[in-house]
Amino acid sequence: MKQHMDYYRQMLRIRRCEEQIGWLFSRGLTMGTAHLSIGQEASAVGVMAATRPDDYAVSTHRGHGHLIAKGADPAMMLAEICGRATGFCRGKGGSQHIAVRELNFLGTNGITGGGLPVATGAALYAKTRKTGQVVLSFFGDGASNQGTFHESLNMAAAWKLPIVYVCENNGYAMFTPTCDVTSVVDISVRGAAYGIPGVKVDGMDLLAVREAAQLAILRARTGHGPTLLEVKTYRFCGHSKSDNGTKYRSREEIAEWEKRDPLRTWRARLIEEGVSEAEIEQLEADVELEMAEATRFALDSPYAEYEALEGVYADESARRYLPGFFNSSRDAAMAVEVSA
Amino acid sequence: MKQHMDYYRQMLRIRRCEEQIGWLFSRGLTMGTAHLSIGQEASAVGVMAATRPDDYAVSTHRGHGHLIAKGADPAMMLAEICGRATGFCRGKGGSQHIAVRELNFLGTNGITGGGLPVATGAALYAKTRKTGQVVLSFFGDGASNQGTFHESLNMAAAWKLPIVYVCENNGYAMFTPTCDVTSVVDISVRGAAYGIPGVKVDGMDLLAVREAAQLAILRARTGHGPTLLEVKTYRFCGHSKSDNGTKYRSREEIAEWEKRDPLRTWRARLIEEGVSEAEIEQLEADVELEMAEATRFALDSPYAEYEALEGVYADESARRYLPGFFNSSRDAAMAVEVSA
Amino acid sequence: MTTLATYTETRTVSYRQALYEALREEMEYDDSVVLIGEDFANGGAFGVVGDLPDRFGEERVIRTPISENSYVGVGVGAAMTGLRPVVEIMFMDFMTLAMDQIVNHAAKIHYMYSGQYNVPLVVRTPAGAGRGYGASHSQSLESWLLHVPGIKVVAPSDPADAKGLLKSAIRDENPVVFIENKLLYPKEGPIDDSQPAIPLGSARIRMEGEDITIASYGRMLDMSLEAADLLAAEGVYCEVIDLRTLKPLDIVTLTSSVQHTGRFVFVEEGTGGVGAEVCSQVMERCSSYLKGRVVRVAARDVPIPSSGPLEKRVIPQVADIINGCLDSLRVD
Amino acid sequence: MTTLATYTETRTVSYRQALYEALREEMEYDDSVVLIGEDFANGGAFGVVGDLPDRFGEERVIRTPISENSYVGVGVGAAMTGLRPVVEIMFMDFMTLAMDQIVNHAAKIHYMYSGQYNVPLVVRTPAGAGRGYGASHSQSLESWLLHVPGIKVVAPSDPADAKGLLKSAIRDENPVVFIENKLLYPKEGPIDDSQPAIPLGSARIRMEGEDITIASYGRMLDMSLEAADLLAAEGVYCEVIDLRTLKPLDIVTLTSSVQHTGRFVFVEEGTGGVGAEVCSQVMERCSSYLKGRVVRVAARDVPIPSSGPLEKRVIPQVADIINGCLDSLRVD
Ligand SMILES: Cc1ncc(C[n+]2csc(CCOP(=O)(O)OP(=O)(O)O)c2C)c(N)n1
Ligand SMILES: Cc1ncc(C[n+]2csc(CCOP(=O)(O)OP(=O)(O)O)c2C)c(N)n1
Ligand SMILES: [Mg+2]
Ligand SMILES: [Mg+2]
Repeated sequence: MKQHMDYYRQMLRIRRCEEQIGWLFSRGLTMGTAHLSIGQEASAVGVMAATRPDDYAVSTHRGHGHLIAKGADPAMMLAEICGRATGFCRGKGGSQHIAVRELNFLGTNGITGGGLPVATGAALYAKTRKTGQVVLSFFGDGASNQGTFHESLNMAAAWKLPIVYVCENNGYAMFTPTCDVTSVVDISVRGAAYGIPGVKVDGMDLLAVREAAQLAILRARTGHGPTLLEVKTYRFCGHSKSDNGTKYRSREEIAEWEKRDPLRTWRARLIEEGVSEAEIEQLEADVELEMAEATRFALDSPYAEYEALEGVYADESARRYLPGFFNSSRDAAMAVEVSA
Repeated sequence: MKQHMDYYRQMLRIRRCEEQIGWLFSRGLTMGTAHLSIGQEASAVGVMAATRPDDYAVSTHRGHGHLIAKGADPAMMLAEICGRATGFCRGKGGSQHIAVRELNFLGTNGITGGGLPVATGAALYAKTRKTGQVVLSFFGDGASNQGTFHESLNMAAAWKLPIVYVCENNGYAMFTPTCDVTSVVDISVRGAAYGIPGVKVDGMDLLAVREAAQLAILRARTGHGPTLLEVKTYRFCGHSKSDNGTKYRSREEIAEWEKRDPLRTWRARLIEEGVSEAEIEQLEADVELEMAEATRFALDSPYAEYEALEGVYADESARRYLPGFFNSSRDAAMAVEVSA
Repeated sequence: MTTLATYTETRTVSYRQALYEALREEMEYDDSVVLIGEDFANGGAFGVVGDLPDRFGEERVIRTPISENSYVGVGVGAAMTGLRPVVEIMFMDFMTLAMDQIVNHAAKIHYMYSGQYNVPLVVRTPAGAGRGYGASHSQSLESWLLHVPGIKVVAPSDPADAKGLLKSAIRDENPVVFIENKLLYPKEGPIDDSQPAIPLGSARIRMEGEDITIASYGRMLDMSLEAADLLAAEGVYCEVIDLRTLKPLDIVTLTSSVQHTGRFVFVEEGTGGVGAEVCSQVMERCSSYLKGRVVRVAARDVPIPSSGPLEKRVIPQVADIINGCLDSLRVD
Repeated sequence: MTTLATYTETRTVSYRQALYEALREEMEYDDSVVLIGEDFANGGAFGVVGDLPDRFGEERVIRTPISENSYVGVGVGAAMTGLRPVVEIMFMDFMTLAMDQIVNHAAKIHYMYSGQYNVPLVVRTPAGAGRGYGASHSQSLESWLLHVPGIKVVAPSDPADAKGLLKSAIRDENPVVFIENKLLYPKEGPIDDSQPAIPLGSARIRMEGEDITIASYGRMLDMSLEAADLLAAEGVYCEVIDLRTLKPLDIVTLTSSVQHTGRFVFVEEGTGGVGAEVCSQVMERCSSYLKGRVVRVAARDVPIPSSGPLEKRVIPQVADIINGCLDSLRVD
């Protein structure tokens, strides 16, 4: 029960946080644009529910939900989106470029399909170093037409890497219905091209998502290689803040999906499971407050400014730079000395 | 029978011509390297036997067979490979960059996987302009791991383009066994990822290749879209002239495949079909002579030299350059005048 | 298909509208002109294609999946065989994905196949910062293209040039990368419909002056003019040249100006690579006329941050241009 | 694993062998160093990796499918999480396919994620013409990389530098593109095993002289030295500088030489983009010392033809360097 309440809290935190982003955007307080995942919360929360905290995640342009589900502080996320010095990347990143190192969150990513190779590389690390970690590589149906999808899945399958490719299929890539430019209806069938399981799951059903993710992660963690997990979902909002999402989708279609709003469904389920309305309302009030405070934190934070030109290159002093450079046996001896 | 003799002639022309290339290379008379297709002749000839002369072809780094099967003059091809002014591209191209416009041969291509998008574009042209042409896009098993494979097949399938993707699977990409870095054994299964037929055929059997190609081309020509045709074949030679092909393949494996040499098999078949040994020997002597003469032509030809810096940009005078530039209706009126 | 409105001789249109008109008119004029790109529904990401999808149908306005390298390659193949594709890359940053088809295919095919094929392809793409999109959506990568033999590069700074140059680019027999600037889309300006073609490769003197030659293009052109105005108020008169085409470069216009002024400042939104080439060419030809150092005003060599106050320190501002001009006046 | 042979103080090894030794020693020194690339069996396309696949096994020498963009991206992800990948792109021409992962990922990650991740990645790639491979296998595209904030670019011209710089590149915390030149692989030269590290970013004066400063790198360095020898016989003494690292540029060594000689010639195998940047920086800093025009000797702006006699007219030859030097001596 506590777990189920927690899932509700997580989904609600994503929803409310993104509503704050919408509000901030409409006031001109965000930097750049922002891509909300309203409607897709059960995917982020369901998948993350199946992971270990040290598992890696690589996200997309639509990554706020993944960030929050992985444990990122919404206040620092909002600060980042508003370009403030207290943001995860001190305002250098912006919505599409947020990483959180202590959560092993390797970044939202502005290049459609750009994250898949990076995620695959993290999985290569985990396998080579036998760390037991699994990588979650999120991407959209649109990204599944990018060459990187093909190249990455092929490598991960050939090398049996510990990774789950999570395709959040919301039916549209920007303004383009997936079916218009994609040769298959279910992205999951593409698993066959790599000899890996392709699994399709209802993305409005959190438990179904979690279960499918658990299986895929188990497979990955036990050395059986990647899975292509397709989560069928829908964004209730527009593609980005400059689109209201109604020019290329009918209101009926949107309404039809909204009936299956994962938050509403889950709330009803909690009531059925015996949680009191009061408890839920309390949780909702808590989340409301949290997000109001997160927004205030972001808006009260200063802008970074002078560090604009700093930090292009990593500081070399961090690395041991040894003399006697040419002969590695000598180097090795010195390395021992240094560390002794 | 005449047709069957002709297939033999074509395969033999490819084989003998490439042997000439090998000889020229060993004497330092070619430019750059060259990738021979010895062993793969039934693929080139079998596929081309199913085409119309005006169909387009796009080839790879291993394209001499495709060129000859499509009707290219071996003499001009050898001249090109030797960097002479009488070559198809006046020595500018070299083995990996040979196009023959009058044959609708859109080029051999030095970028693994680089030809697939170009071929797909030609198919877009054929479809848009309803020309009835089909495009043959050749590539190797190694290329099937490139992003362009995925992107191109997806587009062609979504747009139902008249194109056949011919994967010549010779079991190796350079020094790497296909199975080591490719997640599936049969490339043809990847058709499923695009909702198109994936067909596998024995590339040592010319008639089987022709038949499979015929079906795929029919499908393309009648508006049913692309096919992924996998031709299982083998190169008896090394990857390129700087490789003898035995360091990463066992001699037994090579010998096993050589037993199925398409030329030997086909010759035996002709005899079975009642062609006399004398007739065949005559044909063989003809081909021998043709290639000797082609080689002589190449070696007797001058090098291009002064045109090195010419021809970077297409000559603008070729295009109508109209005044009254801004208003297209005015332009259109003038265009009529001009053409009248 | 409805006919185009009859234009009065001079109209005021936006940069976006000018591009739209060029596309529309060329598509009406020549039915081998087709558009290829992502998300053309809804008017396209920056609204340039407007109603062209409805007007010309899906045979002429071809919506692609997100596959930049291959759909540029589709443009190449279609151009070789008989279409005149105008391919759109939604942000110039994504051109990184398509460099193989642009550089190893589009640019080389005419030469490498010894003139057998032309590649009349236009790749349109919006570049530039200023909207807080961050490092992957704000770059100006055109300097790379100057070192790619076989392509042409165009970057208009106002509506009239946008229209005239896009039409020329579409009619060109060679691959052209046509760079639009995101912040310029709403910019308005006069268009004279009786104006003749704007040939690729011709720069334009936008302001005359005798003290310093400033050359620029794209969004930085207006900022250069602004700087020139401010300097004029202080008695320093700049000649401001809009390159318009980056490749081929109109070096004649540049050198004759520099021979007159003796000083040269180049302003660009990228990290200095276009300036490096232009300044080198100027110095190779005008070394004896130069009275001071040649100056590049460019973005700092830093990825482009999202936050506005940070971005401002990376991308050139009017003050930087003025400083650059003062620098060029300095005697060592 | 057998230990390395005990070296005498100075040995003669090839450029290829030097690279091999750098890889091997770094792999022995630090087990997070891994190789990623195509066709490492058979010693690799140019024989550099030799027996490393057998020596270190497939966990450390990772053979990839032909998927340039994504396997470079795999290197990026592995570098972020804890490996130190050395990724090979078989020909620099194929870097066009991997520009997104190099430019939008490797180069930006440290800055854009505000220092949370380092990307200690090396991308090794052979560049250059001279073998008749034609337009898609002969390019020198390094000029693009000079305008990519966040990466370093190295291009050694002899075995000692190849070894010392590759080791430094592998130990660097930043992404480094390491450019080898195809024709240099068999080149022999002395290596002094007691030599200290060669830090990235330091040029080297290879010949002293007072009349002209010639700067170059890679294969053109030897040709520059040859030209300098021929000029010396005529009484013109050149100072020849090997850049070794193109980014960061050792501008101090360049400017102090130019302040001494007053003349500058830059020689490169590409179409002039590296020279554009270097010459611009030199002129920005030394305009008052320059006694003549600054000269770029570079490939003609033409795709590289396959045929030898054609290629020679496109790629700089010793005679072109001499002409460039004479040009720089000319007084306008
Ligand atoms: C390489 C690249 N091409 C295009 C874009 C522009 N773009 C941003 S998001 C998007 C649609 C992505 O669709 P999908 O992968 O389905 O994800 P969704 O937005 O539906 O979550 C596009 C085309 C981009 N950011 N990167
Ligand atoms: C983009 C690119 N990567 C690598 C190479 C080097 N290369 C040339 S051919 C080849 C192997 C291609 O294998 P496959 O597609 O199976 O064709 P095959 O050689 O077997 O005919 C490789 C790796 C290249 N030419 N282009
Ligand atoms: Mg989507
Ligand atoms: Mg093969």
